[in-house]
Amino acid sequence: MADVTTYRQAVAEGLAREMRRDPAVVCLGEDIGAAGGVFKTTAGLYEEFGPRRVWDTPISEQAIVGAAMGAAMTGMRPVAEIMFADFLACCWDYLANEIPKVRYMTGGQVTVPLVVRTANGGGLGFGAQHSQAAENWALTVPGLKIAAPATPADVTGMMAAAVRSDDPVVFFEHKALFAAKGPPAPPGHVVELGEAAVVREGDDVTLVALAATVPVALAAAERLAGEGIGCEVIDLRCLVPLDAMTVLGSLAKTSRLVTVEENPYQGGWGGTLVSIVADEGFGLLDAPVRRVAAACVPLPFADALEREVVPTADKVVTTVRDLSTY
Amino acid sequence: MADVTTYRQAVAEGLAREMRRDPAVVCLGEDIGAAGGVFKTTAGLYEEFGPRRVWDTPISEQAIVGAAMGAAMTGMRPVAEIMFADFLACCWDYLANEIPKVRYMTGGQVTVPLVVRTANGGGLGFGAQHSQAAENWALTVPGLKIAAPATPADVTGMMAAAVRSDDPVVFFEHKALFAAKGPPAPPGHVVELGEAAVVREGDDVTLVALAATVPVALAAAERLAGEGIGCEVIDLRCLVPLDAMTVLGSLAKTSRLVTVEENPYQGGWGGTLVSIVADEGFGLLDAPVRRVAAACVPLPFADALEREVVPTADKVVTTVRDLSTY
Amino acid sequence: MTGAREAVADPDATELLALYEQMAVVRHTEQAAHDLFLSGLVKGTTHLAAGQEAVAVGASAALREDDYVFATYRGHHHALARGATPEECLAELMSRASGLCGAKGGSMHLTKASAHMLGSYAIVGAHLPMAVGAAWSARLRGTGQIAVAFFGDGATNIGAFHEALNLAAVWTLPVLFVCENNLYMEYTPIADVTAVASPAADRAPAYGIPGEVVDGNDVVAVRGAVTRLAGRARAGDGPGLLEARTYRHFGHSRADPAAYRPAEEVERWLKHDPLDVARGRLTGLGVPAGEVDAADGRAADLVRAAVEAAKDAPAPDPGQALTDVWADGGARWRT
Amino acid sequence: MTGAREAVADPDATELLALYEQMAVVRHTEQAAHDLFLSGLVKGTTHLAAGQEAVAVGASAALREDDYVFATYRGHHHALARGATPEECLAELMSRASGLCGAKGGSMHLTKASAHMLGSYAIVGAHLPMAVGAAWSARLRGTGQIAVAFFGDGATNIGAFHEALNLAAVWTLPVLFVCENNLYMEYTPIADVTAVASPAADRAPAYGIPGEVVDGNDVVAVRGAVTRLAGRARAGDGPGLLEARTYRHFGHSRADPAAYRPAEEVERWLKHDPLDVARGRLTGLGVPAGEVDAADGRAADLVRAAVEAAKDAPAPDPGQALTDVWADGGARWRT
Ligand SMILES: Cc1ncc(C[n+]2csc(CCOP(=O)(O)OP(=O)(O)O)c2C)c(N)n1
Ligand SMILES: Cc1ncc(C[n+]2csc(CCOP(=O)(O)OP(=O)(O)O)c2C)c(N)n1
Ligand SMILES: [Mg+2]
Ligand SMILES: [Mg+2]
Repeated sequence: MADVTTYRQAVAEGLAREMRRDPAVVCLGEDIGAAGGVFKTTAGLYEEFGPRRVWDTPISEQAIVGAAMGAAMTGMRPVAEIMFADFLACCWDYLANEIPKVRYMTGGQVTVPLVVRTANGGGLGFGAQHSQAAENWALTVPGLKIAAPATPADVTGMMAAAVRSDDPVVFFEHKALFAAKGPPAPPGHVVELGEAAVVREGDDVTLVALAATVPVALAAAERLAGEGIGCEVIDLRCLVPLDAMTVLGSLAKTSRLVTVEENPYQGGWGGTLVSIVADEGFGLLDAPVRRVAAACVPLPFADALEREVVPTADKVVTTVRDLSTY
Repeated sequence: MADVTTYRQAVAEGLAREMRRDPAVVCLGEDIGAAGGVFKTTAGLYEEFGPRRVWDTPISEQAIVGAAMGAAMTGMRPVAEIMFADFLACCWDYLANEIPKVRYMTGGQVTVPLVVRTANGGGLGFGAQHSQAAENWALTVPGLKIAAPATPADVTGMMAAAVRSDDPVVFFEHKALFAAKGPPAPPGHVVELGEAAVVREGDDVTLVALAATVPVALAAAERLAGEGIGCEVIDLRCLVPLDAMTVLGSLAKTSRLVTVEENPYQGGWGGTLVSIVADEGFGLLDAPVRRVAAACVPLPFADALEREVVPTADKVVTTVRDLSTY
Repeated sequence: MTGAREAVADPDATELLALYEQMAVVRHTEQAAHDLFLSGLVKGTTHLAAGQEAVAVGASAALREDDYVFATYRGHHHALARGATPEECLAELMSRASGLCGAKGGSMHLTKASAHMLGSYAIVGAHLPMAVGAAWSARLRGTGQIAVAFFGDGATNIGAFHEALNLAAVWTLPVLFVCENNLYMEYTPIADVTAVASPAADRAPAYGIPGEVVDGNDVVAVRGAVTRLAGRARAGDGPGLLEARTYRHFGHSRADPAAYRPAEEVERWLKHDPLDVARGRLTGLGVPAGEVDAADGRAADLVRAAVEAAKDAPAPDPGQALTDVWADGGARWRT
Repeated sequence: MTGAREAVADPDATELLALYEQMAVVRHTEQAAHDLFLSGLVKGTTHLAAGQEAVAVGASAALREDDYVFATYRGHHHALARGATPEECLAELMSRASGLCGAKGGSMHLTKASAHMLGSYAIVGAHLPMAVGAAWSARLRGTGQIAVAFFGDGATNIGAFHEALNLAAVWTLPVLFVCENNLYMEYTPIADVTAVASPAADRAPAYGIPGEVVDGNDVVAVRGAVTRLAGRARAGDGPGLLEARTYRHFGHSRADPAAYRPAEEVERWLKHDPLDVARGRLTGLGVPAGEVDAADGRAADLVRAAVEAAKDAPAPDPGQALTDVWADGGARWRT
């Protein structure tokens, strides 16, 4: 096994491992077959598993996710690709009303073990309709598990957990991380959903990040360390299950919290997390809680504009510096 | 003018006033014409304004909202009805990706003055797919104004502001309030979007509510007053623009905050509000912030189950009582 | 575009009498649901299928027990036709713990997964892609099962219809689309909001799918058509579409008096009641009126007993509100 | 289902030469966009329309100036055909303040609202209902305008297509649906994922809409067909659908080498280049080759100058990131 891989390859590897393990796993989506997906995240699957396991679809997001649901209810473990997270809006009924509710509203009669994978987030200059961080949409809906890995090894390990989960999982792969490199997942690697990772320890401020904001938070932490401010960086890895205890545990040490979110401030996941902290962790806090989130605007095209809008290491540094003098 | 009207009638009245005032206002939706809408919230419009102003549509939520958008971009002021808020999921692309982004991504070239009206929330026993409080979905999307009135006069007054707004407005009418009575809006009544109302004054705890949770909060406040706890109740009325200053102003007095939300705790609007308070109002807080929100489950059918899941006056009373001893 | 119409043998008297009795059970259940709603024992809403019994019962008679069925909020007849009892259906409507879905679903979501009746969905059109997926799954697993989606005329105008039919055709899946064209989407005539005369059958060619129109009030005709299309699908010849013309006896939902329907139209359709049509055929087969009446009486008794049993059943334990979100049975979403 | 095909006069030599030049401007602009992308001056992605020029230019020639146009992420040709300059298009692609959308939009969202070109949309199919709405608005305001939605073959399989066509037909709206069938949805042949041979035209009957297929690489043929359908629509006879068969010269987007396309197919289509087809027609009309070359030269010069001007233009002011969300010009969402 190579000692370094990319996030992009880790997606395909994660899928391949599960497809080898379990013949019930099948993939469907637009251009995922011979073409290997527009982001090459399904590269090699068609060659290894053939057209009975890897299905090209029409541009029919409702049919893709709806069919995945029907298949999941009847013995398969489908993995549906929605090419860009923005397009989840085209099949939102399935994510909001059908998949997460059918088990509950039938009194537990049916199980929907499926994964909806999608390329999330900005940073590549794709403009307003192809760059959103939409993980917060999914957070509004009880009944969906929400995975958003930040490293190649986590991609493969969380994919294993997602495919094996008997619950529906929305799996956000971050576009800006596809080229990122890291150690590959060891054989049989499974990262259970709902366990945050403390990716840097520190005593002064807790930074909570997700997916592409993890490297942003780490870069900021590194710079702040030079100023004598110790940041603990937590990679949430999942929004549901939400590992609030790891955050509260860190706050017991640092007493200061900053979230680093790519989704817009309004309705962003940090709001939910902060509200838990402001309740259960109120006594731990020594300073205001800050959220470094995207501005409440659509994503602009030009880099010079996008930088203004999304969280950057600069903004995190400024926020933390300001907070540490509170 | 009658001295009492219903919330349901106030919707139709609000629409009729604007249609009389401005010939560019047209309505479209399923069964809104001669039938007057499934909730009778468009009763009388077809009779008064005829088929050129009130259009029955097929069951095509995307076409309804997409056509409203095209009409709004070209000189009309359409008011589209999406029968139940749950069905917003069927046209979510328009709410999430098209309507709120087109002005921005064209550099301000186009204006989209439309209203999407919808019946929101639970309490009528319609089950998991017809009972959600979905206002938090809209909050995840920058570029939408979000109105959710609690009284008949506010319905009419906020409808005037929504229809006159050059920005797109999602107008959540609460199903459980349709039969609620109150004084009608005076002639020419306009309630600007983004102004919260302090509907009860009090010194001990601030309760922030929206739409159907306003009467819940008021009922709880009344009971708590009997125990000597003074609640200030704020009706947010809008989520965007969000009147955070009124909430912070109240906290300057009470130092204690409880939100009362019908949407689920995860991803609910209270998270955004609490995160603002935990930042800008941190110094004001004397106690943890609590959110009385819906449980993170789909809405169950049976009353006995639904009560467990949604905010009730009992739950608010318990929460406030508990908090006031902190 | 119609597939080869091989002759399908009509049911014999015994089988037809059984179908009649099934339809009568649906009819009595719907009448009971209506009465219970008006008396306040059923809350929320109901969408009754009285008048449309022949579609569910006729189609069901043409299916294997392990074929999958997906229905709509107007789905009591499909749940019953696939083996749910009147008692478990009515208990669900009456918010009892013994309801089909433990009172978590309600009238719009009757489901009997153990009988492969995989649910009733209340977002128009949403279940069509699900049925496509179930058919895809059946093909992948090589089980020979087919999937059937029942839906209304109004559902033919929603995007999910289009996407489902195209995907089913492209993948040559064993799925049947059965439209119950009862002439109305809620209070609006379907003709006012649809560009073609037969909203489902006239669209089938756009997907290269064979489409047929059938008298949806004739249980024998429905059974025959579904038998043919199911045979094709099971043989690997791909999806089929059936548009069954029928009529609902009650309003769209709850207490809707359906005043928007011309009296003449109502009268014409009431004269073409599926139970009467079946009774006529039974008479033709020489079955004495008394035997048919007896079947009807058994159905009435069954439903009467079901109403009583449901009334006596307990309400759900409130704690059930926080179960069944996740496959582990619970609702925990955070640490 | 085809509407009455009254004869439409072909363009004379002068007009055709002008159409040729417009197409050449598109061609040179697309080549420039391609080169600028490869040299790193255009970021994100581009979806080039080289090869499809005749659809935009031919259709535009058949429209009134105040007719509405809605396009896709592959929309440079439509913006140019409706009056955007190469400079403002390329400046947008190059993230300059002088870009059509102030560099907030990018390649996929070219818009020139002042010329009634109401945008390029990057969610497949989303703009079809918008065009229906614009046509509805035109009818309500009694302006005699029509609306045109251009879209790809792949877009015919998405739900919004179905809903838009049905509503347009039911309301008899003055809207044209023009499908640019370039045989591929991204890297997948459209034939592999669509149930009928002509993905748009074969579906038109499902909505009672007249559907035609035209050689999309013949600007005269496109102009003629759109003239006819626009005339019908403007006269109140309702929507029309045109499927223009064409081919893209570049890959789907960015640096896609389009290796999935058979060499023989590519070759065949390159021999049927819309510029060559027009040149052939000009020759037939007696226009000397030198005049055509001169038109081409003017187009090349225009685009060359546009590239330089765009390169020299300033980047947008970062503060612009927080404008244009709301009609008041700002982005304030809370007190
Ligand atoms: C997406 C969506 N839009 C609207 C509704 C509201 N609605 C419920 S039933 C109905 C009419 C459906 O008509 P049809 O498909 O003919 O079925 P029928 O009720 O006649 O059985 C409508 C509009 C819905 N449930 N889902
Ligand atoms: C709803 C949606 N699904 C998928 C995509 C990704 N996508 C962009 S272009 C494209 C292919 C479109 O093909 P076609 O409609 O034929 O247009 P063409 O690119 O050939 O002009 C796809 C799948 C998208 N933009 N929107
Ligand atoms: Mg109907
Ligand atoms: Mg194409």
